[in-house]
Amino acid sequence: MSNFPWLTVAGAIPLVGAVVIGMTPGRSAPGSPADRRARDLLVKQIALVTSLVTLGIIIAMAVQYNTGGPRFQFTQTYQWIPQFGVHYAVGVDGIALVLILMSVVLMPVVVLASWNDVEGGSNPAGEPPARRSVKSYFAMMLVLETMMIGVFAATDVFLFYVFFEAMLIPMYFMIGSFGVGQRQYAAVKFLLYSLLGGLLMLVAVIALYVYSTHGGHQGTFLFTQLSHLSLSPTVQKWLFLGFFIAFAIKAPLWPFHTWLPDAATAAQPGAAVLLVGVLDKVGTFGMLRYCLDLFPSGAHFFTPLIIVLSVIGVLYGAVVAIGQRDIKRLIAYTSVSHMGLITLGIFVMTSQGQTGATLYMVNHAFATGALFIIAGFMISRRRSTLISDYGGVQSVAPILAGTFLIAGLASLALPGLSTFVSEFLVLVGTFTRYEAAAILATAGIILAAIYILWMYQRTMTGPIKPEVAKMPDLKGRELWAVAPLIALIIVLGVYPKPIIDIINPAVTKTLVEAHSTNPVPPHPAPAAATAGTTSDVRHRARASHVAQAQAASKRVSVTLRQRSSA
Amino acid sequence: MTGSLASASTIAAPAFEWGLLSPVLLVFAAAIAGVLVEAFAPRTLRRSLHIALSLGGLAGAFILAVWLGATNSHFAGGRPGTVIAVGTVGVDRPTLFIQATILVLAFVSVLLIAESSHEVTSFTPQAAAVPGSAEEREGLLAGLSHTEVYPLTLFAVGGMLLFPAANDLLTMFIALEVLSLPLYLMCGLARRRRLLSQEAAMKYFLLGAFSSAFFLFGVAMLYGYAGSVQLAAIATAAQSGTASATLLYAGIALLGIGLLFKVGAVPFQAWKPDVYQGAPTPITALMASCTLVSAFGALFRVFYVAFGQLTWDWRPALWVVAILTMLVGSVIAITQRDVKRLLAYSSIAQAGYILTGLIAANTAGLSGSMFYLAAYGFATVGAFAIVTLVRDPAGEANHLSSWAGLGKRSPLVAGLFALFLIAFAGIPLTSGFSGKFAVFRAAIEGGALPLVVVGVLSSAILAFPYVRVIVLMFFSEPAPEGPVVVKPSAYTGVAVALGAAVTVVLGIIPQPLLSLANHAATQLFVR
Amino acid sequence: MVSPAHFIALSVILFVIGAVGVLVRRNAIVVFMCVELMLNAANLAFVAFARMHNGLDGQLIAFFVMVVAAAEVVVGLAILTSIFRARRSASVDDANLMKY
Amino acid sequence: MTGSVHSALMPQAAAALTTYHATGIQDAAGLLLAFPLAGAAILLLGGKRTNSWGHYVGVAMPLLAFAYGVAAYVQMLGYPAAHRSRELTLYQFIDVGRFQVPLGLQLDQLSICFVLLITGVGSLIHIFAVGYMSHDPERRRFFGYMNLFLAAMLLLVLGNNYLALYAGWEGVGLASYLLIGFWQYKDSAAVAAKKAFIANRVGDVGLSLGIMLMFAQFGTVTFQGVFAAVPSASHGVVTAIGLLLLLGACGKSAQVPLQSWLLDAMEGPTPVSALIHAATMVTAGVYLIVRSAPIFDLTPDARLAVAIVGAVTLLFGAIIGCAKDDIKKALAGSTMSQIGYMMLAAGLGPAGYVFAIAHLLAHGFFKAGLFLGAGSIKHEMNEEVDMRRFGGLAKVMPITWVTFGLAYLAIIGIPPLSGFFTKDPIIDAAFAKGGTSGALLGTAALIGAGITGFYMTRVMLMTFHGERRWDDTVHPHEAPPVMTWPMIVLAIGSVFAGGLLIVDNRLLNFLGPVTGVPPTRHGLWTWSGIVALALVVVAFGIAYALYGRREIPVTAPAGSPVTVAARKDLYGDAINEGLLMRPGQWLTRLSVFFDNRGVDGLVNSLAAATGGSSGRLRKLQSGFVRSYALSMLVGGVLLVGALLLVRL
Repeated sequence: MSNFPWLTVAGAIPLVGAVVIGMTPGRSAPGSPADRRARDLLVKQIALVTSLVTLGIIIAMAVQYNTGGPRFQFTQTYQWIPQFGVHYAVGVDGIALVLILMSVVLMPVVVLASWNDVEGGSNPAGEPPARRSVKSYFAMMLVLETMMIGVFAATDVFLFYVFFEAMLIPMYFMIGSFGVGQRQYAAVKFLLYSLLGGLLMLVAVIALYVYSTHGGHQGTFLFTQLSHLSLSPTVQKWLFLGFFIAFAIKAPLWPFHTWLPDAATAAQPGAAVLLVGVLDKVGTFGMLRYCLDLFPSGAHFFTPLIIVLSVIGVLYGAVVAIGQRDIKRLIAYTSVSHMGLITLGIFVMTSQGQTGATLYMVNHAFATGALFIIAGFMISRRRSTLISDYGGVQSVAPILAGTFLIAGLASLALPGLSTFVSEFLVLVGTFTRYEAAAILATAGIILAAIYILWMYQRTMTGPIKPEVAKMPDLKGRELWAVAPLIALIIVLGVYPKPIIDIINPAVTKTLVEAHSTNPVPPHPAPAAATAGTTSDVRHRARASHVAQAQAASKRVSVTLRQRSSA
Repeated sequence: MTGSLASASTIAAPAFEWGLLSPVLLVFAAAIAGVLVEAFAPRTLRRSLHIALSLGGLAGAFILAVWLGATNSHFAGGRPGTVIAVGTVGVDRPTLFIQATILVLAFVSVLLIAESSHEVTSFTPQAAAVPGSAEEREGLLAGLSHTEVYPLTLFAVGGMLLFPAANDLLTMFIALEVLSLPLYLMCGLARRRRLLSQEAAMKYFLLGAFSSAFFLFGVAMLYGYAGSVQLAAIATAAQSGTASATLLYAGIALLGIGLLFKVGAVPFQAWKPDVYQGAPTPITALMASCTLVSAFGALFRVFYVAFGQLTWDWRPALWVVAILTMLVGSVIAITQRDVKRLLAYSSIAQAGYILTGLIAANTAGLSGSMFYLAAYGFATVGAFAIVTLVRDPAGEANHLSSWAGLGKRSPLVAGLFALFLIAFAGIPLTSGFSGKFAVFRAAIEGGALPLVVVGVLSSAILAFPYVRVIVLMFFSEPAPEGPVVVKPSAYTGVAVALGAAVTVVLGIIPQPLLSLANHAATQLFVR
Repeated sequence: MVSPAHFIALSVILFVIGAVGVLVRRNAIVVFMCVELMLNAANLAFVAFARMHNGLDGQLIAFFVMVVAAAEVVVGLAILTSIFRARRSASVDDANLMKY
Repeated sequence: MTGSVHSALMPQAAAALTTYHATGIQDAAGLLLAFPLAGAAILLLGGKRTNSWGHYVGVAMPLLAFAYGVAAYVQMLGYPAAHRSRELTLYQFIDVGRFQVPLGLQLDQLSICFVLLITGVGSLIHIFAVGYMSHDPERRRFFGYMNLFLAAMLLLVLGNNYLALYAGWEGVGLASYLLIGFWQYKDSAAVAAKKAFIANRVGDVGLSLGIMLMFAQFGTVTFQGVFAAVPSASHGVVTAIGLLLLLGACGKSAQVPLQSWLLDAMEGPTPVSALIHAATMVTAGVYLIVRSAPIFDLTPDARLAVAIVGAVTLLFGAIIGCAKDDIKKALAGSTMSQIGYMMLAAGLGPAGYVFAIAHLLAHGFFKAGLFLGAGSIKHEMNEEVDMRRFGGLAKVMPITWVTFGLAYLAIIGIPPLSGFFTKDPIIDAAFAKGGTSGALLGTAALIGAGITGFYMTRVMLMTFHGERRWDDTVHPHEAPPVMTWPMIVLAIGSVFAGGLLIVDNRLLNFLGPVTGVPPTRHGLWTWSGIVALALVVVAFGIAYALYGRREIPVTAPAGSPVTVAARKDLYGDAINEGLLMRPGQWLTRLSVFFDNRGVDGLVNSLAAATGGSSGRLRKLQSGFVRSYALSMLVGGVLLVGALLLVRL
């Protein structure tokens, strides 16, 4: 492994891009409208190139990642605020790596998808947003990218917190300045809600530091050192809560979710993708990385509660999604449901659940991102977000409808598409420990079919509504924005192993840190039979099993209930 | 006196360490020189002389303070400093830090006061003229200005420097009056909205006098208890615990009233919104930054030095005060419509956060609070500086509704104001976050975790009014007859730039100042 | 026999009278005088305590306080006069333009 | 019930199941998936460019797959019976802790049956569709979807673990969704497609929970591993797995109570109905049960449930079939009913597995034949499907009449056609089960056979015989050869398949190693077979009396309550609507309301409360300096009091 500061460089590039954009002549500079358009185009091109370069660097880094290597790789540690034991410390484990990959993949897509949004391209009523500065929109987007990389790469709790909170500001302006509809209300709600959670976390962050100084140690925020801190169970509970509430709001977990539909509806599609695709994941990532690792006994204490909330979220989000009339709101509520599954997967404390949850974070970003983007393209044509204003789109714009359907099917976790693998892993991981939760959550897949297919039926199929009759199909830039996501959805659905192989070792280490082990099946299959087909000939006599069955039935039957309470 | 007496018994002249007091003395000297300038210099030269004298005096004092801290033998090799002037003044590390902070903030505030643009200047030409009278109009037309402001400011700053340094309560009382009396006057000197200004002066004066009566009575009680007004003597007496405890605790409480009044803690905060609103904005900036620093300095010294052994006795009461201060300040801020009142309530809540540092009762609390005060002081001066720039025909456009759409009219000014608000809200990468982090950390170390939880809840509440201002500035359409942002002279420009730069720098690389504060606080105050 | 406690009691009574006066009187000058009364109550206490402790500090402080009070009067009257000239009223209740 | 009692009663199970690595031709079994998948990819991604030649690709791929299937079958025949189960792993799909899922294929006797059926009948239907869809501008897309279906269906039957099976399972659901809604511009088609998918999803929940339970219990989801471990599990667990699998089967195979989607699924183009909703996909439930034989062998309770579901459905579908005037819906009812027979057979355990598969294969021929015939008619009759507007078509469409008629004779079980051979063993085995349940199940199967005779005769008579009732706007004549030839091939299959499979116990011997061997049957004629045949004859008589001799009104008569109920699918939709949809809508509305007013309302009212308290608190700032002084004094007194109190 080279000593090249991959993460720092990758994180700095978008920031540099933002600065470059900031130095281009602005709207107030003299020139004709054509000059202004040319300047805007330049800004967009800079943003696109910057995000692509970042993507390239992260990919170059990822191929060097050693799945069997140490937990954190590409690490760098420098003192930042020695007074508080704060370091500029970055590094990635498998979980962080895939989330960074996800973020940087989304970014060029979002830039492409947002190409005309500042000019009002996606606004329902057609009027441009209150603020039309192409410069500031794309600059904020790039600043956000820096923070996204930073928040996942930070291995210092303080640094993480800084990115966690600072991310709010660009997103706040992206919603409030460039959004549509009730953008002010949504932006303020988003900011205050997140800030409240963040501040509670701040208390816990500081307390964690204070505890790290006990026993005469030099206090530290370095994750690797904090995770070896021995805290009393009571302390763990409180600190866990401090972190968890912040993450639950961010994720969002039921019942802290109501900011999300408002924010996602008010944001431009591209911003909504970043919001739901990446920012939400910071919450679940935080749970996995910080809540479990730093406060294992706190996590175990609250696990039942969180499982209940997650399951409620899964079903509730889905049911409420079914009842929505607005496309973007509907998609936002599906995310509430999916994020419930992710938290469920994290807190069942099985390697299947957590690997599935991590994979789900990635897949959900792509699937929901594609949904938002394609819905945005559709909205930009018909100038309405109401489902009832559409109908028969498939007949006039088959590619738009087709990609929307694929994204929708990914959202309902159809096998062959990426989300299936993650959803099934979460559910199967849940089932091994909490059957009831798994059964209820699995019922959610029916609801998922209802909300996706009903929306598809009402918008895309049926007789062509006059207003959509002239709707052009996706082309050019739009296709380039959507195609990578669709391709990823399919490829990761068919062959998820490479990414699972990155995630799984990290999850295994997290599980160890969280003092959890996978439940052992009560009646494991003989080793030869479980190993798949790779081993040699296997033989089994049916008759002998009949005898075994007789013996088994005489034993005291171990019921499901007994096991789940054990 | 006769020579024979002198020869009979030599009275040792009291040792008076002029060197260690030089920053304070320089400021007072500059103030007196200012009075002379006011008296003798020709009118055309007066203003320039005053500005040179004030800025020079403050800068010189700052350099002296830094130089003292760096070179004086009382601080060399990690020594804490010393008590000087026959035990009346303590010059120690925290004091020097606080004094230096006050001097820098006062320097920036004087930049605001010195604003030369005719449009922006904040002071009435003739304080004695009746508002709306012909006399006043004449003064305005003649382009007069009240240059007495400069010596008054210097006197106030001198008092502020002495206040946290005072090692006995009498000195502290005198310093309190020296810093307060000029401020009372300056509050009434606003150029526009003079009735408000006069009302502010009267309220501040009456309530200030009222509170100093409490302070003084508290001093009397403590004197009765300890037989001395020296902080160290009181601490010694309290440790031995022989005298009447009633006197002691009544004394602590009464003294506390006077000090808490100055920092604006609930329930002694009522003056703050009215006075901040009515006073000329540069004076508000001076009060919101320097006075707050000074008052907290004194509060820390009294509670750490004199009552340091009694932590467990005064803590519960201060817990209540801190909680009330944080919550009342932030909750009332929500419904404010005037930007200066909003900043006043915000200042009340911020005082609450710093109180948690006091309650921590440890070195981290002191250093964190000192850092917080410096960080907050710069942001607040910057914010008030911007308030002076947003104007309509009637003067400053303080009503928030007229700030709507400012982000479109003047993105730079609105952006800077948003930066200060974000710093007040404590978002990371701004100085406000570093400061909050420092005091809350100390409070948790000091066992005040619940207080910190209240603190963050209050911060979350307080974020709302800030966010609303940002929403108004950036997300709303500008009002058609809205205010304009005037182009200031270099004075205000420098002040804003300094405020913004410090806010950002302390957010990203707080360590140097933190080290300094920590270094200053390691041994607390000398006794 | 008059013990220090009596003096202290008197000073507390005077202090309370002053404080109550601040609350109940409307005329700004009278309010200010009540504050002066509170300061003088403190002075009385200082002197009494000085006797009690057999020191001179308290008496010395009383002089300081008197000087400070005088300075306060100067500033206070200046402010009150200017207000009176503008409003033709010395009632503290009339000055409530700023509230809430 | 304890396992011991029943296992003692169990017929002789398969002696051994040994799995070997696939070699030779079989080692390339991935081609079975690759061919149709490639077809789908070319057609769907290629877009309009492939319009002109796309259907050739669409037909070539199933044919290639069929050819490969035959080759693999031939290779399998070369192995001794105990060595015919072959596996290969394409790649590791999921590898998380104990959850190791290869994308593995299993070529054994059971899956090869399905492979041949799917690719064989599938190829024929594809060929038919070239003609049938020739006027549709979206024919290319149609073939894309059909190829996609084949790929998914082949994955379903080839997967060597339950997760691969599940992937195929949902994949065919998707293809079914796409194809039912192929004419999506019709609201009815779009709604039917969605309904089919959702009803299937209910079943899928069962299947996926079953898989999870297997993993939780056995730590694996491969067939091998699960079957090896299942005997050690408790009876309750095994029954739970069985019932969950049954739920899955009910959804996919349109069994009561998840039957309602199948009739609406006839909105799809007729080749779709033939392939997916008659011959292959809907039989996947039967495949699942039979494939899971080692599980069901251990749980008589779950088996009984399977049999009951099958029996109820076979009557349910048959009754519906009697009342439908839409030829496709009548045939759909018949499909439900016939799959009911298969489920019933599968529910009988080793005594019935083979017969279930035999009936399934024979049904694949004759039902596909019937549907293609119906499609041919519909094609010629301007998309008319109401049999009351048919009549007398035998003269104008002779080939269709013959092929349809042969399939008709096969389905009602006239010897020596297929249905006779494959249906009777099921009825017989049901009675042989013994006890009350056996008698009831057998009786249901017998009655079902009779009703089958009635409704199929009704279809036959109303369509091909009697007066012509179509108007002059249509000019029906025989379909082009590209459509008739597949019908002819299927008709031949309808005639001979049953006999080929049953006589000499061919299928039984072939499948025995996988499914276990039922008790030996003696001779072809059993008393139940004779009774069934008699019932069919009686039913024919009644049908002839009602529809052959009388004028058939063009508008349907009111009919008896039973008829009305049957026309309304025995109120299946009404029940769903009353029990699920309306409460669901109500719940949805309530949840949305609760979310806006409750959860969000709480957040907003918390904010409002803070704002309100701010409004009240600021009133304390009255502007009067004396009140400020009062607050200071009160605060001061409290402070003094508090500090003094602390001391006390």
